Amino acid sequence: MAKTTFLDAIRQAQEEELERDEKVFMMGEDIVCNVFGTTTDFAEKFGLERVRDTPISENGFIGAGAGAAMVGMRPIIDATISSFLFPAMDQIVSIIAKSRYIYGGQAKLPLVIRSCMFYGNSNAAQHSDRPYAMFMNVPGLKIIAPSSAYDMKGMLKAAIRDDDPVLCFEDSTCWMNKSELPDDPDFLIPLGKGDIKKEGNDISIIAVAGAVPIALKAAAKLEEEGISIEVVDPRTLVPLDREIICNSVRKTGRAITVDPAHQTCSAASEISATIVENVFDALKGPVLRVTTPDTHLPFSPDIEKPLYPNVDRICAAARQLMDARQTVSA
Amino acid sequence: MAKTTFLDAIRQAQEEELERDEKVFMMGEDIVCNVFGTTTDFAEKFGLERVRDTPISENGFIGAGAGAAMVGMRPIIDATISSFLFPAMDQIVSIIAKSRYIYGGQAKLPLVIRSCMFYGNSNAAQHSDRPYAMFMNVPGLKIIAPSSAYDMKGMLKAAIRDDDPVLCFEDSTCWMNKSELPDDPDFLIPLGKGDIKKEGNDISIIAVAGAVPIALKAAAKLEEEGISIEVVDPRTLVPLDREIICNSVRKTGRAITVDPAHQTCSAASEISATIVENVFDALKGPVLRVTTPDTHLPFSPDIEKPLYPNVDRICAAARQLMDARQTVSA
Amino acid sequence: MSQNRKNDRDLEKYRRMQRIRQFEDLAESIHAQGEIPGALHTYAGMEASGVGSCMALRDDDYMVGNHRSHGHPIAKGAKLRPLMAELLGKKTGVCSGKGGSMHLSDFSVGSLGETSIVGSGVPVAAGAALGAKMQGTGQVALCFFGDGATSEGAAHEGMNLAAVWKLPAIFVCENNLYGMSTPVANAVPVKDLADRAKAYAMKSFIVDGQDVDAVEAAVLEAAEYARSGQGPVFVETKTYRYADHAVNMGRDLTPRGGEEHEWKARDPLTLYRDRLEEAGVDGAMLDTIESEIADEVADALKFARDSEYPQQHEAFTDVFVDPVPMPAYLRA
Amino acid sequence: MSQNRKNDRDLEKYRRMQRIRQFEDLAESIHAQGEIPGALHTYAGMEASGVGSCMALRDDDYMVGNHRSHGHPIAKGAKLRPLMAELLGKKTGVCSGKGGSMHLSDFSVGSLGETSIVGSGVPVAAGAALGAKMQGTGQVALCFFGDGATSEGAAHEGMNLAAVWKLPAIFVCENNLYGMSTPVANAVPVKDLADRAKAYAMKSFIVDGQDVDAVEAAVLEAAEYARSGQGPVFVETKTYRYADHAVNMGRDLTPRGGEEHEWKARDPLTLYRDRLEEAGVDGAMLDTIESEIADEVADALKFARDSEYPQQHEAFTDVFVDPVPMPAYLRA
Ligand SMILES: Cc1ncc(C[n+]2csc(CCOP(=O)(O)OP(=O)(O)O)c2C)c(N)n1
Ligand SMILES: Cc1ncc(C[n+]2csc(CCOP(=O)(O)OP(=O)(O)O)c2C)c(N)n1
Ligand SMILES: [Mg+2]
Ligand SMILES: [Mg+2]
Repeated sequence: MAKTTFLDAIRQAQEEELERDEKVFMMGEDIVCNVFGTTTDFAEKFGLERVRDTPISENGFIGAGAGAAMVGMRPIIDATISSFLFPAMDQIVSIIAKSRYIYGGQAKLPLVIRSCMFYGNSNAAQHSDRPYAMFMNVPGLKIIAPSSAYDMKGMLKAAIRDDDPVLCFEDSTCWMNKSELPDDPDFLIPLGKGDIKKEGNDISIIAVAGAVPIALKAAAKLEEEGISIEVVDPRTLVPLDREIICNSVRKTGRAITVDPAHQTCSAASEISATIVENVFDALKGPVLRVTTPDTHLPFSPDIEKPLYPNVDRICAAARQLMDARQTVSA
Repeated sequence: MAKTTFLDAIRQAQEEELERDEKVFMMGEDIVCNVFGTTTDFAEKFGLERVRDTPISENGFIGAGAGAAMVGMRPIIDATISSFLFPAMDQIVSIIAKSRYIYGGQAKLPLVIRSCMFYGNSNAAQHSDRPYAMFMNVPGLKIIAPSSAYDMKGMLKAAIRDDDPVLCFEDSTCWMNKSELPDDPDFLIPLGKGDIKKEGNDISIIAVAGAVPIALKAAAKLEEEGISIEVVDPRTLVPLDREIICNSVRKTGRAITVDPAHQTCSAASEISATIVENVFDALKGPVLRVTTPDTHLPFSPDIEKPLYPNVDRICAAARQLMDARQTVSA
Repeated sequence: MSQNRKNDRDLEKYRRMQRIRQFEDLAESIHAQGEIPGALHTYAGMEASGVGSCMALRDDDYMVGNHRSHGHPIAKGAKLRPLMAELLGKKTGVCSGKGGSMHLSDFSVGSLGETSIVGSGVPVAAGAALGAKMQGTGQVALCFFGDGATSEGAAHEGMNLAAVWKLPAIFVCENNLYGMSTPVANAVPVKDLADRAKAYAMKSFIVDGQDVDAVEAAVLEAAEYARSGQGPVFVETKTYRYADHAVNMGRDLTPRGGEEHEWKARDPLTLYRDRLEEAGVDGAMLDTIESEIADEVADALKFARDSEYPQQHEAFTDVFVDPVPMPAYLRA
Repeated sequence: MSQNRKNDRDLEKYRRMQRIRQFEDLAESIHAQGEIPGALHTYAGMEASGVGSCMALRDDDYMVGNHRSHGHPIAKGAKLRPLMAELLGKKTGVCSGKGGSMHLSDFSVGSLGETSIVGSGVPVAAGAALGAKMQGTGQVALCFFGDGATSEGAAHEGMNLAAVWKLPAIFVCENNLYGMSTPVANAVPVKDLADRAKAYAMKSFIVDGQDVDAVEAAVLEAAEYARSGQGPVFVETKTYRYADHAVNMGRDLTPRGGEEHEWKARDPLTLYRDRLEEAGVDGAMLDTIESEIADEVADALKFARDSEYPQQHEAFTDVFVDPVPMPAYLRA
């Protein structure tokens, strides 16, 4: 079977769902021209009614997605780069996350907001955000952050069919990753289920989005050093599969959380807190975080790239955990 | 000395700084009419040039604060209720937090954005946000969340004099709390320094904003049961005084983080992650979180109020920590 | 329209305006006594704006409103019991007690939200209009918002989108001269709010918001225009709120300039009653309507009072379609 | 103005336009070779809009721009070395290598940011105008933004605020017919972007954006109006960008409709050179200017190439006034 890229998995998922259900439609800035390759020929195939270029007004068209969803449509909204979610924050938080609740269940908001995370390529601070943690603090939003083409396709299709609003964060560092994809037009990966990307016994590495492939590389390297790593990919951040994480740490007794986002109040922090709260007795050492430090992302390439989690940093953390003395300075 | 409320401490801090420095000015919706009592007679005293009612356009006037600050002014922006920061998210994150950095230090943004946190009084989900954790995930924003009138005054004055942007979150449950305040017009509490609100030996309770007074009540009750509690108030959330937190836990060996905000990716989670990462060896049990569960805030009073941290929940967590068996189910 | 049908329709307008006024008067008084928690923004004085607008709509047309949320659903035909129960935070409330005074949205009459973040309803209404257009239902979506809301970016973006896409939307700007304490002239640089529509080359009307017939006529024309695919319409209703921004706050935040007397002299209910009587409607019939409404409102309050409060676990439903787990400490 | 001073000024306009064009041509070519990281949005074709606007300003007037950030600071008089060094990510760059192509903001010429979030500069400019007004300096703040940006809420809110407060601001909307791939007619419901100003009762001008004198005259009048306290002004410059939205992307995203030839036939540099020569300026003098600029640009590139890259610890300065700590793993 041919392998498909993460980017093409997005395209396929959308195309199949647009074909399956006429209530599904897409809108976003410059989607007709297919900037990143996730809407190839969509305008031709589905027409400009269902593939809509919007004015540059994220709060407006993302909010319009809510209204359309409330009257029976199933919008897929392409917000381009996740930094552009900030202008739309109010509609996402106050309307999309809360409408079903404040109206006591009268509203249903089946919509997907896609955005990619650009970082590591000199996009500078205003285009290098990975803001999923901010949305994790808001109830009412499902959040997915797949790391492989396989997960991407199955989860995006599930998200489009889900009756709740789903934010889909697409890590651009995964765009070219390839998987074999099943042919089944109903290939779905249920939201809320994590995945063990690699089994192991000594340390659980819980990695998020673009950190997963890096964690897998680190695991291979550590394996050579005789350290057996289990790599857990939550895949969905809300609802978070705390059970798969806790079960893994119960087994290994050691945990590292890896997240390409800024450290403070990150998904990595949440996972660490979950572990220490729930499986403390199993812990043989601290839960370490490998994240991006709390500085902005500079343009200049040589000082940008080292800021993100990488194989060396993960390996260093793993070795530290396997050592006898296990404290880190504050 | 007469005691002053938290609300009046805000007023005093602003009034003194408006008097001291003519570059300081205020803007916000309906501040002239002094809705909550933090701007009493300001329009008369300082004139409508320096006390400006704005159109209802948070992104616009908060962004204008950035522009005014860049040209030498020192705005205090009253955003009323913290839920109204969402429409202004883009100016706060993309402009205010990042401008100094992306321009390589050419810009300086001395401004304060105040907002109060309304919750616990049937304000319903769209007016019950406590979103500081979202902003903690964004580098470039200092964040304060004082819990007493004393801290409020000293920290707000320090924030107004600070050359970086500061978000000031004012917990409405603290509004009527009173302290004796020093007369000194230069009474300042440095940002970034936590405070031990009560010393103790068995458990460190690290509490945020409105959770501090509740933690102190719980501590008093637990003391009667023979459990000695140390209450740590970080006061500033960015930069977070990780040292005072870790030192306290090094001493007590047990920790509870208490935060009135939603649990996932909360300040409480960050503090827990910090503890387990840095002082694991000292820990005698899990780090427990007492927070608001990840649901929206309902209007109906009887089902809203129990959602917030309270004395009973803190006491239960403390007793659990002092027990022999210390695991919690996931 | 036959005289009979016109009569029925006119009486219905009067009935709905009365329903709003009496509902608001009662709500204000029980709020003062602490029976309604939270803030209460009443619609008294603005009845003609809401009722005129909604009477011009089809039953299945959509409507989005704002924090001043009681009048809109009543104008659109909502039953009072679930609305009053909502104000009291009861399980039988239209939002199951989760929304309260700022969110009296009744989806059964086509309401898609009364949202308390100023300006935030506008994109939602544009989206509902888009959904109607794509599904070819012929419905329109009407959005109520205030003068103050026009300064919000959300309002701008929503109206711009509707104009670019020629969506069947009607934007009813209820200009009641103030946003909270702020006179419209201090917050808005244009004389007429309808001037905002020029930024979108959008058709607009300015209408006497105290005159329910005038509002109805304007919105009827707007609805026809929008429904026929020509694009959205902006309707400014010049009106006035009688009470403070929110009631029972201890002091009136609104710095009235003496204009309140003029406006009260043109009370929409009185104006309309006079017009009906002049047109030959029997005053006794109108009295009957008023007392029927009084009964309805009293019945709604009784229903609300007799209803149960929601249970703790209900705080965990409707976050998503499936309930989220309730923590153990609340199960006790 | 004496003929000499007018001459100097005219030559300076030509010089700045040449500086932009040659800077952009060079930047595009070294970007193609991979010497500039990230995306590059060039200003070629739009020189008259930037230069005409900035030449109408005082040196100490403020300016805010957008992602298409190279032309604005050059138009305002910035030196080329720090700009080119910034494109290469060097420590000597105007933003110390932290901003890059979308942020060539030179505060020494009054620039207060070139921000890459569409529309986000408008509130900042309003705020700078407010600061100038409150400090009584007589400065104005000019904001450049595109046709596409006018759909953003931020632009609406910033302009509304400036209008309500009568701030000394000039909003220059550079209408280059497209926002990325989207023709203006698909994104904006008005024919002229200047119609947006009507929502704020704001004075507005529409000007030929290829004619540097016309732009200068309009902005001069706008600046005088704004400076005198009468309020902000909206200036639409009708112009055109030659290259794709961002250069060297492998394919042109912009679905040109054949209009590019017409626009290139009215190239702002050629138009102006012709006008100067017609007015008697010696062609040889203009040639000299062009070759001086070529040297300047080459010198800037040499400077940039010879400069050092920032060091890792510099990624941790300028988050706040005081540096934030650099983690141990980066210290190696
Ligand atoms: C985004 C936002 N900002 C501020 C508020 C606080 N607020 C509630 S109503 C109101 C005034 C609204 O004025 P207008 O739109 O004219 O409606 P009116 O109350 O006059 O009917 C304000 C400022 C809010 N709810 N949301
Ligand atoms: C908030 C936001 N949305 C989208 C983008 C992506 N984007 C960058 S430039 C651009 C087009 C801008 O068009 P216009 O304002 O006309 O300026 P031009 O590029 O034509 O000079 C878009 C959509 C962005 N940077 N910021
Ligand atoms: Mg109003
Ligand atoms: Mg453009």
